[in-house]
Amino acid sequence: MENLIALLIAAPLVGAALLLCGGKRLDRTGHWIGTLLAVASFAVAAVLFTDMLGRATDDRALHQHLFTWIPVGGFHADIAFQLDQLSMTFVLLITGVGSLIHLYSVGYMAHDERRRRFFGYLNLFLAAMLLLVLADNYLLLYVGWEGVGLASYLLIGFWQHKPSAATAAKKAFLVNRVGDVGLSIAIMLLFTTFGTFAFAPVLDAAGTAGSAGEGKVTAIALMLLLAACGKSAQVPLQSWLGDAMEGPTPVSALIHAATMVTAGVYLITRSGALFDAAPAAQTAVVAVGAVTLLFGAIVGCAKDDIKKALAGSTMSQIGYMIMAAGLGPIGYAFAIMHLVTHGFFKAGLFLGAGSVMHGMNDEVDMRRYGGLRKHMPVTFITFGLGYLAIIGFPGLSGFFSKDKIIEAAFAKGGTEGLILGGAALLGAAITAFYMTRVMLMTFFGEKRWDPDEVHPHESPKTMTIPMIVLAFGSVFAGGLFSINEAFVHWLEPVTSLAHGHPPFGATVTTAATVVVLLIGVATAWLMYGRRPVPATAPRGSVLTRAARRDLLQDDFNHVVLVRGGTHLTDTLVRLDHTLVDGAVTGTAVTMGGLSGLLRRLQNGFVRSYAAQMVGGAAVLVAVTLLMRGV
Amino acid sequence: MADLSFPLLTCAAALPAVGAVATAALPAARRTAAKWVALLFSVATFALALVIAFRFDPGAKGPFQLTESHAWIADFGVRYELGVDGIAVALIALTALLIPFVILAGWHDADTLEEARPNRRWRPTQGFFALILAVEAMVILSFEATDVFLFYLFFEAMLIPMYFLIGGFGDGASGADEGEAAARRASAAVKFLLYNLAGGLIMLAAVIGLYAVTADQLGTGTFSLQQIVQARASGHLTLGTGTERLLFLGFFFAFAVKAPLWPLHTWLPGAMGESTSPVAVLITAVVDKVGTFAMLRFCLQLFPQASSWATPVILVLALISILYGALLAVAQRDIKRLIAYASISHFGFIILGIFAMTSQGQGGATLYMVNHGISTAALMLVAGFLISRRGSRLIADYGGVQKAAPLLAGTFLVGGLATLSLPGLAPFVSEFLVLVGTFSRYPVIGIIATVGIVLAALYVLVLYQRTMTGPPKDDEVRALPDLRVRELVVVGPLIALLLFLGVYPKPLTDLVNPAVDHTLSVVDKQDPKPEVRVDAVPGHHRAGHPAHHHDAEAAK
Amino acid sequence: MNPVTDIHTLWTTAAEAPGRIPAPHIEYAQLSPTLIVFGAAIIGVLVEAFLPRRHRHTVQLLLAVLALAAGFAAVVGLAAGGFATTKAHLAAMGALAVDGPALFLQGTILLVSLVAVFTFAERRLDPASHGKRVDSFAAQAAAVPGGAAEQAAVKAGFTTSEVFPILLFAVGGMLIFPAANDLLTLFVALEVFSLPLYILCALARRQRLLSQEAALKYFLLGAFSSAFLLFGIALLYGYAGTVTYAGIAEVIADGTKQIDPALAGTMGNDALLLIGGALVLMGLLFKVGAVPFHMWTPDVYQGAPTPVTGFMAAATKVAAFGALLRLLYVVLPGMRWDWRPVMWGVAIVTMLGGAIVAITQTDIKRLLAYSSIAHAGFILAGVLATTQDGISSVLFYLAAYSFVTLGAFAVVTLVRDAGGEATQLSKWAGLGRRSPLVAAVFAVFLLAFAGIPLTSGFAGKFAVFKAAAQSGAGWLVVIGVLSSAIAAFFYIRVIVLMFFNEPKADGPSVAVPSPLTTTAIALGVVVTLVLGLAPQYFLDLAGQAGTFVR
Amino acid sequence: MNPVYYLYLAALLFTIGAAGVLIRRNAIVVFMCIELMLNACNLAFVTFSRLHGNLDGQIIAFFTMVVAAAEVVVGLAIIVTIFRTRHTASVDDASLMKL
Repeated sequence: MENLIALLIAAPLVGAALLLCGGKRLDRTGHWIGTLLAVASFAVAAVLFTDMLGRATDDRALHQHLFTWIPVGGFHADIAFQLDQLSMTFVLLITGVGSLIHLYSVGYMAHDERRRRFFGYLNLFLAAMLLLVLADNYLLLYVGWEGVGLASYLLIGFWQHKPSAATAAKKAFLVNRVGDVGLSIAIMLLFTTFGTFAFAPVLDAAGTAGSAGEGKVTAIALMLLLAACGKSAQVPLQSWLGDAMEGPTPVSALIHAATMVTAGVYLITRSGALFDAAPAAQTAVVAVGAVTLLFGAIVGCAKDDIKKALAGSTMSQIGYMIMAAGLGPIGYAFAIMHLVTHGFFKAGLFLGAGSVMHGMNDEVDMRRYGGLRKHMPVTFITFGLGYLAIIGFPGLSGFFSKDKIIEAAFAKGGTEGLILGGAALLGAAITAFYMTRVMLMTFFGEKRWDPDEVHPHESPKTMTIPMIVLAFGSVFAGGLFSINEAFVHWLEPVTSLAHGHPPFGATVTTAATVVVLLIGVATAWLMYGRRPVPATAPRGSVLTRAARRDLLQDDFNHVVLVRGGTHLTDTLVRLDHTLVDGAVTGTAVTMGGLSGLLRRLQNGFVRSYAAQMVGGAAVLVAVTLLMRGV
Repeated sequence: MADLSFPLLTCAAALPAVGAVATAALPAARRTAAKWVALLFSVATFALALVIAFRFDPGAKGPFQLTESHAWIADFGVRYELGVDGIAVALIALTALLIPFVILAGWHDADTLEEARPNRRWRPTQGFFALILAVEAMVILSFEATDVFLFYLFFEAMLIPMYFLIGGFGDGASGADEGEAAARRASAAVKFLLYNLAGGLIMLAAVIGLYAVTADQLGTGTFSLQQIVQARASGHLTLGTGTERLLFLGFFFAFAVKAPLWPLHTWLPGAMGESTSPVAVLITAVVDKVGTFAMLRFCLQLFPQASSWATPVILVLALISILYGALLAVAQRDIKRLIAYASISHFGFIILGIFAMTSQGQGGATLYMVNHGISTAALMLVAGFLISRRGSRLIADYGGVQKAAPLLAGTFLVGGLATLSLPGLAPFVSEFLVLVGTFSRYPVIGIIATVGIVLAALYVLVLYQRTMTGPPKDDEVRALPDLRVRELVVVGPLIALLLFLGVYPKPLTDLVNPAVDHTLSVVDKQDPKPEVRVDAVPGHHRAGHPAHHHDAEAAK
Repeated sequence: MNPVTDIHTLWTTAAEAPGRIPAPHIEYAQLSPTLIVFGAAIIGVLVEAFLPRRHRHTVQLLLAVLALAAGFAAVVGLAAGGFATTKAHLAAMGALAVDGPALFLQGTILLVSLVAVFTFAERRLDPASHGKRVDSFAAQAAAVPGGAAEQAAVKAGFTTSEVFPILLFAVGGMLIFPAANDLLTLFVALEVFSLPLYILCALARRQRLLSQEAALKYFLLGAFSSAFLLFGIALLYGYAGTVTYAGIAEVIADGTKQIDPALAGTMGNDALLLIGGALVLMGLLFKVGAVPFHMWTPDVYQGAPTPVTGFMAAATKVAAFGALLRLLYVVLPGMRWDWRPVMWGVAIVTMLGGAIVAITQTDIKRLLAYSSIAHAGFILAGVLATTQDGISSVLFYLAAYSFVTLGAFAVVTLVRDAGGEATQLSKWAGLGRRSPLVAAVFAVFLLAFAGIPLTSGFAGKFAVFKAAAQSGAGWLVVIGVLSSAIAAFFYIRVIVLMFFNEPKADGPSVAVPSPLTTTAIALGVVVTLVLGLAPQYFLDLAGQAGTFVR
Repeated sequence: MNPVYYLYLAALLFTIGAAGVLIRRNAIVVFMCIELMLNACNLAFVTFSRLHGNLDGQIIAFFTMVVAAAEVVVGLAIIVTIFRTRHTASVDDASLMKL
């Protein structure tokens, strides 16, 4: 059975190879091949899943060793896969949502002459992402890690003729690279500390590392956190996600909402043992999570670009997950659960946004929307369900997962618990606010678009079907998972489980959640539902303006990194020319000058030659005598 | 210990030499014939290199195999001694592999001068390819030589053909008129030659010093690497600390110039920028490797103590090279100069790995030599194709090429990704090994070096964005033709190789590991041990035995 | 019996009552090389006197070639006869040494001169004037340049075929010079080969003003230096009471020699020795062209007819260094610690000075002159080794160097424009494009000068530096390699000029030489490559020839 | 009379000769100065020969004279040619080749 694991990755990889090297002859069929292989991968996943369910809880992990990759001295890396419950969850999410979005793209990219390549990239992404979650050691995970980075680079910049897209892609890759530095340093530390970087032995030893290892373990954990920040767009490395929306919407849905950006959560959960052994690192994790969930939410409120608004929300939701993961065993399971549900409804929301844009000639400014519910009912309904899910409307997926996280946060106990819980609640309120804002500005109110130019219409089946499926997921997933904690127990062998007890009972927190949610919705309705939305954005408060600019993060980057860097390199170039090279050319010049000087002695006059000879003879004699001291 | 079997190594070097003569002998009119002859010989050499690689047995005893040994200049204590270890085999294979592609890529580079000069005796085409083959012969010999003097001969002699290649043939893309371009080329060539000659002559002093020492202590002067190493091991030969350090510096200086190591690097950008891109590949992918190779084979093995004495300084210099090269690459306006500075940064990594004195470091460094050869070749050759189309090296003259020539852009991107050592491509393996190897002994340096990978991403992506993406710069760019068949034949295999070695580098590592272990044993260094005992030895839980309970326990 | 005392008896008895005069005992067979050459020279003079003009050139050429070849054969014969090693001894009553170094150097000189004769006889390069082939020597040296007499001479197709006997005389002197075993012979030999050279310098067909000026300078300075040499000899004689090397060495060895009390009061005898030694050294360093006694070299090399320059540059250096070696190793070993520091200094300034000044030269012949100075410095490094290795390395270097030099100057004669040879470097631009072969050959010579591996230049350089290093002169070696790095710069400059610069429209053309010059050049290339690739045989030769007879 | 005085004289003559070479312009005079130096050497030889009580020095003196004579022949030939060409015998005028 374990031999099927490789197949999971192989299918989309083959697809990528075919589509990218296939050439023009695949232009007509390419997208179907890509979709087919994605679905095939999902089928394999399903088979493996059923098999896994068939086995005893403690015997569910599978392991497949393909071949030895890099053996040098004590350094030994394998190409080997490990499929346990955690990986399985991800595999299902990735292949499932992935397949849906492939299907959606068939319609969405119908009119793009480079569609074949698009699907090639999508398949490439699937392969890399699966490698990431299936790897049995950190180095192989790193390969997938950078692989998804590459795929996202290619897909963000898919419309390369748009300079903005190319820039966004570059930015995404670079920021991710910063995170990758963290990952690679972490791997080096693992190697020097444990002599290996395969999950099993490392996580084994992590607990027993003892006081000697603790400092090291903390360092490792922090480096892993850095990596997670890069990939999952957490403060301070979040700046790329907003720009990443330059990519086609299916990409935003798949990579920048459902799967890739959650890799950081996976990494932390997977390395749970390390984090548990390094409390300091855990604190850092929760801090990052809390800050980001607020940061993202605030940004989300200010954006008029529907995709950027959703991007902000993604950031914030992942903040929740990271925070949960930082809480340790009481949070891992819920982090993953929120990750899955978020995968459903956020993907759904993005696809909905895409569908809207599809009908509005790729208009993204929500101030140009309004009253679209009549024109695209399916989109409206699916989007609406996703909306209810994300704000955590009781009974829908988001409610179950988010509520648990808030509980866990409070359960952390002490002031820390209060702060985290408070942040989580506040976040929930803001989420409700900005999502309602999006909803109202898009589907309600009077139309703010010119009927002569744009003719809003419902999208083709290939697009609506995935939306509907995802909508189902957003509605029921959470509920299903929570039936006597099925999901939590499913993950227990991997993440283990510790029940946290909030200072004031679970019901209280739930109630609080619902209340803040209503507050959020109400404010939004007061601001955008009652009065008409101005077609051009008002200047807004300082906070709003700052939020529109991602809270000035980019301005900071520009001033400090970009300009500073340019200055640095320019000076270096000058130095290289004047100083380093100058030193050499300098000697050459000096030689020339010296030569010119000495040449003067050769003045052509015999008598001066003779004089010099006499002088030479004198010196000769003198020195000889001196040597003897006569 | 000369085995009287067929002299493979000599033939491997003789073949291209003969090819060079044959090519040069062809009359001016038979230009195309010359090209084919050259190609033929280079391919044959590659075949021979493969034979060597297969005849070579990594597990065998003794540092060198396929050895040949004949008396040559007794008065100088020089013997014609050839032999290869894993490292040499790998690099010979690399050289022999790249030359055919270099020739193919430079198929038309030497034609242009023809029209300018209706002169029966002036045969630039023949000259161009003959010189390339001559370089190949000398490089291969210097990889094979186990006699210091013999090595030195070819180490120096290869400068001359290189010099003519750099100074004699331009890509006509400097934006200046031919006269001025020629002047620039000439000065670049002179700079190249003088730098390396100066380095070589310093080394000559050291070589002579080595002879004096051996002659003084062993009775008869010798240059045989093995003999000296054994003599030192057995205590028959003992260098005074001062002497050893001076000699080491003499050797290292030459190799550092060749490599090139900051601050001796300034000849490289000029040489690579002004010469045609195949020649640039020849410089950075083949010839410069001799420098780093020699550090491994001669500096470390002849002067172990001095090497460890100098290590800190060298590591810092290497570190500077890494960051400095990368930063300057970012600021370049000229595609080829950018790649040149990138190479400087990479050579920093190689030297870092060599002097980290760990099996990962040196193994990685060796792999790095090979992988960097392939990746730079891919990137530089594609860049050359691009430049030859537009007739300009300036980044600013491009933009949106991707729209006109997607294949070219794609291959260029792959080459770039290899240069920034993306996992899955060959360079990643070597770079990571170098970093780990360095980190395990010098953590701080390792961490700083890691920053280099971000800078690498920066200059590669900036280059790609400015040249390939965005709206097409102008009609000329819009009209750029995509890669031709010949060009695809050049790039395709290289990329395939990058992928293969990225996923399955084991053949290479198996080849290299024993040699590295031998070097380390000569230098008398062991890898540092991990602090925390892990009962589970890496890779022991292979073949699908369940790993879940590890995780379960770990999570408790 | 000891030859030294032999001489004494011969000369001192002369003061006594007239008795029978014992005839000096001379081993003619062992002196045959020299005798053959001198004999041929004298015959040559007679030929000039009695043979009709039209035959002279051919006859002289044949005569010279035969003589030199025969001389070489004789040398080989002697060497084969073991005179280089076992039977090495002093001939002609201690005046001349017949030993390894002597024979090796004589052989080299003879071969070099043989090749030089070819270039002397070259008559294809200059355009025929009045339908008569002309060589590079003046029609009538005595005639005023541009005067009526010269016109007439040219019209009549006069040629200075005297050059051949003159050359032979010079060669004879050079053969004696390194073999001379007492200071008197040394001095006489010096003059015997210098005077003909002075004349040869003045015989250029083109640019006679320069040629004559060169002759004048060479002559005046040469005479000046030989005066110093002679004074040095006088002082040494005063110190030792004899001029034979062996005698002086003996005296130096046991320094407690009782000298005339009359002298003892006035000056310490060592002062005589030291000053005398220094002056003699100076005389030889002048011939070698070592800084600071090198001033004549550039001017003379530039002014003299190029074939003569080649001959001088090659043969004179060989002879002079031979003499220098013998002097330092046979006479002055006892006072090594006195002359070594001085020679160190001389070697260093010579290496550096030659290399540095050459950088800014604009005339190819002057460039080669300075390069020859730099090389003199390198050879001195070998001389300083004061070991047998030192001797053999110097011998090898001389052999290698002389052929490269000859070849190089021979190539220079080929590159011509309206005004004769185009020695202006700027005119050589783009030569590689015009005639790749010639340029390539010249490049080979330049690379050999620069000491690039696989050329004879490298082998030689390595040999001398190795010897120096082994004798503990490490720093000299370092300076040596540094200055050869500097030197490399200007050799490469010429290569750049030839290959990478666009040819000038009015650039020079390369004349197609007769087989004579071609042979010379070809020989130069062959020797350069053979000594570069497989030097072992010749190193052995030099090694066997590495011991002086005392 | 102390024979050493002859040596002093010889040295003096030699110096005068050398100085003359450096000072005088006329080639002929310069040349004569060189002859003077040679003769100084001769004087030294003869003196030493006397001091050592053997004849070598005297014999050498004869050789020197012969050599000097030969030098005169060659030297004068050259000088005269130059004089006829340039109508001057100043050694300073013969300075076309320099640097």
